[in-house]
Amino acid sequence: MSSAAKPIEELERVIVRFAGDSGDGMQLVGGRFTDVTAVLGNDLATLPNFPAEIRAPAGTLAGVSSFQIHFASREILTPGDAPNVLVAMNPAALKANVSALERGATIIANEDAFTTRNLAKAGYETNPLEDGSLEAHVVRRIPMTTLTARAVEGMAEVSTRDGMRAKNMFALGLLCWLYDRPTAVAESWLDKKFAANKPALEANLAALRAGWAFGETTELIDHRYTVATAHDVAPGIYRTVNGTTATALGLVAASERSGLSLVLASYPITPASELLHELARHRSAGVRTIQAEDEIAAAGMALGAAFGGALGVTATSGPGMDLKAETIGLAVMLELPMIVIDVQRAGPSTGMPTKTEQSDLLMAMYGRHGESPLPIVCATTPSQCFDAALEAARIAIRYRTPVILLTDLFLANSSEPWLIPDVTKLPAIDPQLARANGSGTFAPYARNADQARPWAIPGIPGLEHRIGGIEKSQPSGGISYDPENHQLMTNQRKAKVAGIEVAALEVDADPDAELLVIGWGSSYGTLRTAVRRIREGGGAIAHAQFRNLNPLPANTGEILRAYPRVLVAEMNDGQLVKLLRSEFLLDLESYAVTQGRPLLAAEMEREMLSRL
Amino acid sequence: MSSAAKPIEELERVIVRFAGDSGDGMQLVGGRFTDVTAVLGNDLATLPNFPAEIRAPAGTLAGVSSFQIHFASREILTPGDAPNVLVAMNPAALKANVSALERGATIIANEDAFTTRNLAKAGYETNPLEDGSLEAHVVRRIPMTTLTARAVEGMAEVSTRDGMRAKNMFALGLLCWLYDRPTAVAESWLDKKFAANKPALEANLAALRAGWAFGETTELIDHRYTVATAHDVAPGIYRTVNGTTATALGLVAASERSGLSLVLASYPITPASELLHELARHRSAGVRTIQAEDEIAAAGMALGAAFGGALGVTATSGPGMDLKAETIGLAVMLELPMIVIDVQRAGPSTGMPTKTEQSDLLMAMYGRHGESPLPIVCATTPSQCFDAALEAARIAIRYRTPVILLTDLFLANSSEPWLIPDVTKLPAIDPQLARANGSGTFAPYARNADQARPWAIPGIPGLEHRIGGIEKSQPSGGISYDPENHQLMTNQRKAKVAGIEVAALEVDADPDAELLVIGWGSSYGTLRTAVRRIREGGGAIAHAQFRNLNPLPANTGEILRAYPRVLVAEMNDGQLVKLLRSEFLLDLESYAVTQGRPLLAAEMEREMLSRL
Amino acid sequence: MSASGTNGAAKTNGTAEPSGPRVLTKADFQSDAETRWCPGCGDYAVLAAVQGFLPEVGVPPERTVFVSGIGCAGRFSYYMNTYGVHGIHGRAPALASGLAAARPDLSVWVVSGDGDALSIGGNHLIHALRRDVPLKILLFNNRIYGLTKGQVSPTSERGKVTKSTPFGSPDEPFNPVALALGAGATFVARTIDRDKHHLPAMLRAAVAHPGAALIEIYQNCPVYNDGAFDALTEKDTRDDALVMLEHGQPIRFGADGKHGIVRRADGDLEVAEVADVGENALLVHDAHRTDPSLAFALSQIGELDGGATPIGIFRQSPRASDAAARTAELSAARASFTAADLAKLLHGSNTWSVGASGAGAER
Amino acid sequence: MSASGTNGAAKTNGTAEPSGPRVLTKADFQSDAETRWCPGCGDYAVLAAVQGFLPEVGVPPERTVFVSGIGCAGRFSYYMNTYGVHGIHGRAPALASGLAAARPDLSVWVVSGDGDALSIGGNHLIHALRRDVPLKILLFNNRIYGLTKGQVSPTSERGKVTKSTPFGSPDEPFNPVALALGAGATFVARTIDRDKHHLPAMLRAAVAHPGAALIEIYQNCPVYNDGAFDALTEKDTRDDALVMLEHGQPIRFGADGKHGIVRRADGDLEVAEVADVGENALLVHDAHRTDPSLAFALSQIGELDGGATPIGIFRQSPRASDAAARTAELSAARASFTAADLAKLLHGSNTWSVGASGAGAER
Ligand SMILES: Cc1ncc(C[n+]2csc(CCOP(=O)(O)OP(=O)(O)O)c2C)c(N)n1
Ligand SMILES: Cc1ncc(C[n+]2csc(CCOP(=O)(O)OP(=O)(O)O)c2C)c(N)n1
Ligand code: SF4
Ligand code: SF4
Ligand SMILES: [Mg+2]
Ligand SMILES: [Mg+2]
Repeated sequence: MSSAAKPIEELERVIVRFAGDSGDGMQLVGGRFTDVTAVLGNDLATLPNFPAEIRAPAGTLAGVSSFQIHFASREILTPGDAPNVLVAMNPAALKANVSALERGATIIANEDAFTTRNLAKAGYETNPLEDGSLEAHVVRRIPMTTLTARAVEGMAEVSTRDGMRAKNMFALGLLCWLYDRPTAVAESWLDKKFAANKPALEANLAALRAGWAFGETTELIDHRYTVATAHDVAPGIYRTVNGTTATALGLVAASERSGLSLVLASYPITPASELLHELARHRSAGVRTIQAEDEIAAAGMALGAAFGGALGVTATSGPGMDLKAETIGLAVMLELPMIVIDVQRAGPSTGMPTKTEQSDLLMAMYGRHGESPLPIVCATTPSQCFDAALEAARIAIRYRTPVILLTDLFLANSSEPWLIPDVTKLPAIDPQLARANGSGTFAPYARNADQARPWAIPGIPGLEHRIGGIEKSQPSGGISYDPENHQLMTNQRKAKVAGIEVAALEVDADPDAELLVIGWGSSYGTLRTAVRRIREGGGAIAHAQFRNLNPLPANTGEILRAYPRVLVAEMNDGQLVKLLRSEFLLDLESYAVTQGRPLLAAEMEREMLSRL
Repeated sequence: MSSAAKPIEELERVIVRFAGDSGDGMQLVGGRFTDVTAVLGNDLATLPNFPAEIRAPAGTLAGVSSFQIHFASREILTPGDAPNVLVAMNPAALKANVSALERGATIIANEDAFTTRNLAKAGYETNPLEDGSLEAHVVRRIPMTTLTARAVEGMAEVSTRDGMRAKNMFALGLLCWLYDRPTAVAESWLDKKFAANKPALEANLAALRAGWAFGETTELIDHRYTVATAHDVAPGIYRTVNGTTATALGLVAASERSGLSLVLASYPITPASELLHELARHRSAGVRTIQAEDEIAAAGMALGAAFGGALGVTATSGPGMDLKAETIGLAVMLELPMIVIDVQRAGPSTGMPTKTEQSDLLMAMYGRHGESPLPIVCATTPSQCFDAALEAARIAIRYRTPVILLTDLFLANSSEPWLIPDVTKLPAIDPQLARANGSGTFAPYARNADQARPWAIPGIPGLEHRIGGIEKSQPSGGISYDPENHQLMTNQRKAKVAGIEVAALEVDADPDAELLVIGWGSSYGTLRTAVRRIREGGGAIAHAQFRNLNPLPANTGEILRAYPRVLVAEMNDGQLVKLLRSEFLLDLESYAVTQGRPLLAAEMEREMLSRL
Repeated sequence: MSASGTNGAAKTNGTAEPSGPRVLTKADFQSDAETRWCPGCGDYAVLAAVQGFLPEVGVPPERTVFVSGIGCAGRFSYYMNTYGVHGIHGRAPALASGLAAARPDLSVWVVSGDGDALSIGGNHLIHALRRDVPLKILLFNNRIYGLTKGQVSPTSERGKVTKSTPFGSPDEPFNPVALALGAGATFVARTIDRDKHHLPAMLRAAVAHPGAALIEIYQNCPVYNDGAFDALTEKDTRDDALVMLEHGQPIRFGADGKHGIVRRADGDLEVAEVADVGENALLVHDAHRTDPSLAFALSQIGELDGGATPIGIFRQSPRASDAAARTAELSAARASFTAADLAKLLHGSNTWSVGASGAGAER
Repeated sequence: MSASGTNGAAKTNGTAEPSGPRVLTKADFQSDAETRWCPGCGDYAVLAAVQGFLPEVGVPPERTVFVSGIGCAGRFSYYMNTYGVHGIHGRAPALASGLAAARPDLSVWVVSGDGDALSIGGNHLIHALRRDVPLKILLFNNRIYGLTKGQVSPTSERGKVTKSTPFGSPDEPFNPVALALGAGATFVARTIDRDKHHLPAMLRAAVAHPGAALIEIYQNCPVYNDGAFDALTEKDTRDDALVMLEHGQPIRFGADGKHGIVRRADGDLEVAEVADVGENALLVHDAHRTDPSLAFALSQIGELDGGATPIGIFRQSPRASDAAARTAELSAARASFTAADLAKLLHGSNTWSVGASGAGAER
């Protein structure tokens, strides 16, 4: 396929959102468009949005599925706020997404789907393509269904159904043409996917090419765009990953680096289930996954595995965290390594399971009875989930403690390019397992300089010992109800966590900045983008993002005190700000949103501006 | 029994501790001594201390059980720090308790029990009654076993075993004589208790009288003491209650006052089990108790009962709270009344189940995923548990919300006199159940001025409705994933709790006080006692005790800001102080102890003094 | 994207109290919430069957409560125009037990899935059965996790490839009927979503049962486990695959009733050809026995040979119980409990009074 | 009051690795923690039996792990000089399952009480049995909550007066053997704390079983439920009350074996007089059947007539399983997983490289 004669305009960045019915294959189109964009060397970020229902009635609002991709010739950090182009495969997709568009955005609508029946299902009284309600936008009406049908017409073995299903490939072909991206990667993906189903392969390829060809020939669209390779990107080998995959790979890497085997025990829950699915496939890395009967059992299994010398991991989302609390408390008492991953979603209770939020921080800190401190790590971007998982493992193993790793639904589902690390340069994690000492006594609660106790795993004669959830005397580990000992152990458990070495908080600051914006976890990209825009507008500002939430980096207080105004932005009701206020007694400002969605760059830019 | 000729000295207050083996009946003796003291009109406070083991080997340290009573002719507030008299029924009892004594305290030892074998079991190498190690104390060696045996000798049907077991009554008789208290109430208690077992009754009465007579005749003890009726006590009818009984009665009172039936679903756990035991007996008040299969079920049952229009209550201790978290979150979402009682014990994990602590406050605040605020009430003294339970019910019912009531092991087990309230003056609680409105629509999430929603209980045609843990639109209650609606509901749930009317914080302040001491819950008595001592010593000081922890009383900030120094004292690692610092940005000082024991008046006096 | 519904809001009939004898119809039990299951989901058939059946019971919507767990099946409660609670995952039996204890006057139903009832909620289920709480429990068994998009469930067959078991499930499934019998259930039945006659018959029997009644409903999930029960429903196989249990009847199935169940010499049950063993050798079903052993043995048919699966009532043996009497007694006690009684209770057995002067303690 | 022990500390033998074939003794399994049960508690006898039996298995203490729950029984792990975890209430099977998955080389035991295993921990127990996790599970059934001082348990008999049921328990108890069989347990036995011969025999059989083995141990709690099993242990009653199940043997009991168990015409089991029915009519016990129905029927004896209670192995029917193979495969995979493999994994299937200039994307 060669590009045609229409003029090509160069853009710095573009946001495209594909939207259709759950059955329309929008996630698939989005994924393929991501592939072709990634190999072009654009920076990119993507965000899928699934319907809450499994399969809501076709054509309804509840059934709309979408996929947004933001790609650019310079570093970008979020999937973008407002799409430049919305591909709407049916009226419901249009209705559910049109409010996200700014004036002047383009809508590419599959006009075949705008039937009276579909309009009614979407709750439209008149056809928006015709009633003038979209006049703020550039609307391209394209009969994709018909054109796809025509493309596969006459193909011997292609069923009408296969033909119809291929209309998403038509859209892909058209968008590839529009943004000047060769379809080779998508084609070879189709080759693999439909290796066993030639007719489907043919239909899809035909549709893809038809979409491209339509772009070249149609008079509806008169010019194309291109986005050049990103040049501010570090050299190396890249792939795209979403947060789920990156977390999984980080855990496997921790297993390899530490020499421990990885045991993940989990109970399905949206959006954490995907991690179970992903790790279950890594049989060749010796990963053991167990779908436990519930979250309590999952935590217990991870902890039992840790007692046996494995890297014990359990992953869940909010409601499951509630259930694991008692076992996490036991892990605090046993002082064994264990990783608890909370892929946060919008709460409370069942809440909005398919929406994102950062509202489990205080639960991670305090969600267990008694004084039971533990380290908390969070991930800032989809690919950084890899590092965060490694960091959680490092802390858990070195300090013999359960660690809570906070990610969220947005990170889990969102993708970005990832500079694949050189594995030989990843830090080794020495588990320093206890060895037989021949001395005749073994004290399971003797502490080292890190305040950590020995990890003595079954199999070693001479190290037999019993531990449990009752307060124990130091260093023998025997049951103790002694008041002073309880005070000592309480202090030591606290000191151990407080003394964990974590990286200093980095500030990205203009020299004369008066406002510091603080975030944690997945708001990283949004905040950096907003900060960049402020700077582009000539403003001076500082930004810092927490990756370690307990303990906080040692320089936190110093940094907070260095700015007259500090704004803490969170996707919750102000949880980090509570911790920071209590710790540093500073009148920090809070911008806290609970709308089940990521913060938006424009919104944060506005908030920052209003405080400059 | 008439009192003899020995001189009687008047004291203002006395602390007696009875200590013996678990099998020695020390709790029983303590209880009876409390009865005879209460009817004399002394103010009093008691504290039992049970061994952690069910029945550790007789004679060992682990098997020691004790009961302390503090009684006085003026208001007292704690069971006292250091006993004036220790009754030690065996060497282990002496060893386990002697360190609590100050110089000059009296030890009344059952010398018969100081056999070589018992000494060895207690870990004594030499007999402390003889080796001079007790010379700081006044030691009275009394062969109680022999004297009891002699008293029951020849009683036809009394077995040796019954005789031996009665030696605790000998001790009681002796102490009654020593402190000049008529034994009538104890005798009638024995009458009732042993109505069906005449020989045991006779043996016990004989031992009791023998103890008294021994006092009258022995040359070992040459004078007696008396403690006059307390005069600073409000008039009225009194009984003694411990926190468990007071809580139970408060719940029954709330049931009567509200017209709702009381359903307690609970799973046994020390020290909360007693509340289940206690309420299970109140069949005549229509109380339904269910021993659930676990704490999760217990919470679910209480909530299910609440949906049905009952006053649903569940009670537990730390580990059980962890397990109830998810259900409590559901209750937050359903906005139904429910009372969750946490009788705190020393954590984390299994911790020290028979020791007290206040370390579940932050869990009560934040121990659930998502933004799920709820009111927290705490009890300050054993008898005040009655009011606290009523307060929890009032808030739960009026505001349609789960309420966490924090008590602790110390409150649960400790007793004090209680001025029985006039039931007709207890405030009525109108549940304002929704009534059929005939309008054809019922909106389960329409809110009233309190931001509370209607409580529509099954049985009323026209009010059929479905509610659940998924975010719901206001006011219809339908499932909603709408971002703005989620924000609205989050805000409203927060505003509802924040807007709960609670009594102002009272300060007991000297006009020129510079130091404010703040406590919450069961440290009330200790802090007031210490404050009183400071005042007696001429110091100026202020004290306030929280009964409502969420929301905090409206005047909290004002009060905190009124003092240059504020000390927050807690039996934890500083939990309330974290909340207050975060809320008010004041550099409050913290005195936080985790030793599984109540704060002591002397210790607090020292802390206060050091800050004056 | 946002969506909002009106599931929680009540559809009311305008009048607060019905006048005269009320004739209930299916519509009385249909809420106006839009059903949100996938097209073709077996849940629709069960919903229709339950809504169609309930008028016959005569308990009006306002005295009926559906308590459900989380899962596709858990959505059920939204679609019933009764009182309803959509609880949390696995806990519906606990919520319902509390409700039933507080309100013995209500008809309380539990709706749960195979994951909800048997994985996370297994403990509550077996305890509700043991206690014989008067709940009617509908267990929608599609042998898969539907709502979370296709993981293995405790009823998934061994070797099953799902998202969470890409190399096949290593575990033996539960047999829900056997588990319930092991827990002491007094009423256990099995039926199929699509069977418009059999399903209501099971509901009818469950309602007539005074204690806990568990109905396992084989339910097709066309999205994640399509055709799991096809053998039992498809024309060409069902005759040989489906064994209909009827109390008092010899157990016979297949075209022209050519197969039957007989007791082997060693006491175990097995499928035999009637032609071989003779009609008289056939086992006569007896759901009413106190001893659950026969019901248990029948539950093993199908599990072991894979060929034939019984549906119907395995056990229906009410347990003598004083629960109703206890409940009635408590309700009466509560109703007659006055402020004066409260005062007496507060006083307990040991009081003393302090005069206005603070002196003069007396008993 | 304070107390501190040394339960957690290891008693070691001074030498790190034994040289030559090691002869294990009872002492090798005794920790030096002071036992803290009440005098006369049945737990002592079980402890002694287990410690006495283990040397015979040949697995040394360092490869043996006892995982226990909370309760008096839960203290067990402190007294064994093996590796041990005293977990949280009800969760021992979960901890142990994780351990067994991670470390198939260990011998993992679970110790639990009737409340721990059947009330709060019921779900984990039935799932461990369903999954046939290779755990040896000792269920100390004293029909009461010991550690929390005397509340009703799920095995307490109906009407039992306890602290939490002052007017008698309203609930039917679980039959642990029946529950386990309902859950699909492959090995289920029952024995008695005091029986010095029978208890080790059950342990022996459990150890020989490849999957999950549940042993219900009737255990006397002299403090809160004294004499619960006296009928089975006291001289004057035990002959008529105790039915000893032995695989392959006719089931016969009573003085001179005068009673026996027979199958009634309707298939149910019942106790009969041998004199009346003749020796040949006696049921021959068969613990090895794939079909658990006979075992289940036997579990109902005693429950129904109260007169005679079987002890012994109800079921011992190993299930074919690829679990061990899967586990071995994973262990081998992990052992051979190198940094290079990790690098390959990180790369996945779709990469592109960015040159030093940032340009030149290629695939
Ligand atoms: C505590 C908790 N854990 C996990 C989940 C996620 N979850 C929702 S439904 C479900 C299982 C659904 O399977 P099933 O019960 O068989 O119902 P179905 O969807 O098949 O009808 C799970 C694991 C949850 N909501 N809460
Ligand atoms: C989560 C939790 N709930 C409750 C308890 C309190 N608890 C400790 S042991 C126990 C039950 C003991 O009974 P059982 O399991 O029969 O053991 P036994 O003491 O009789 O050996 C309970 C309820 C606890 N420790 N943790
Ligand atoms: S996923 Fe399956 S069970 Fe759930 S609604 Fe869809 S078809 Fe029904
Ligand atoms: S309470 Fe019972 S079970 Fe517990 S140690 Fe004492 S006798 Fe044994
Ligand atoms: Mg299912
Ligand atoms: Mg027990």
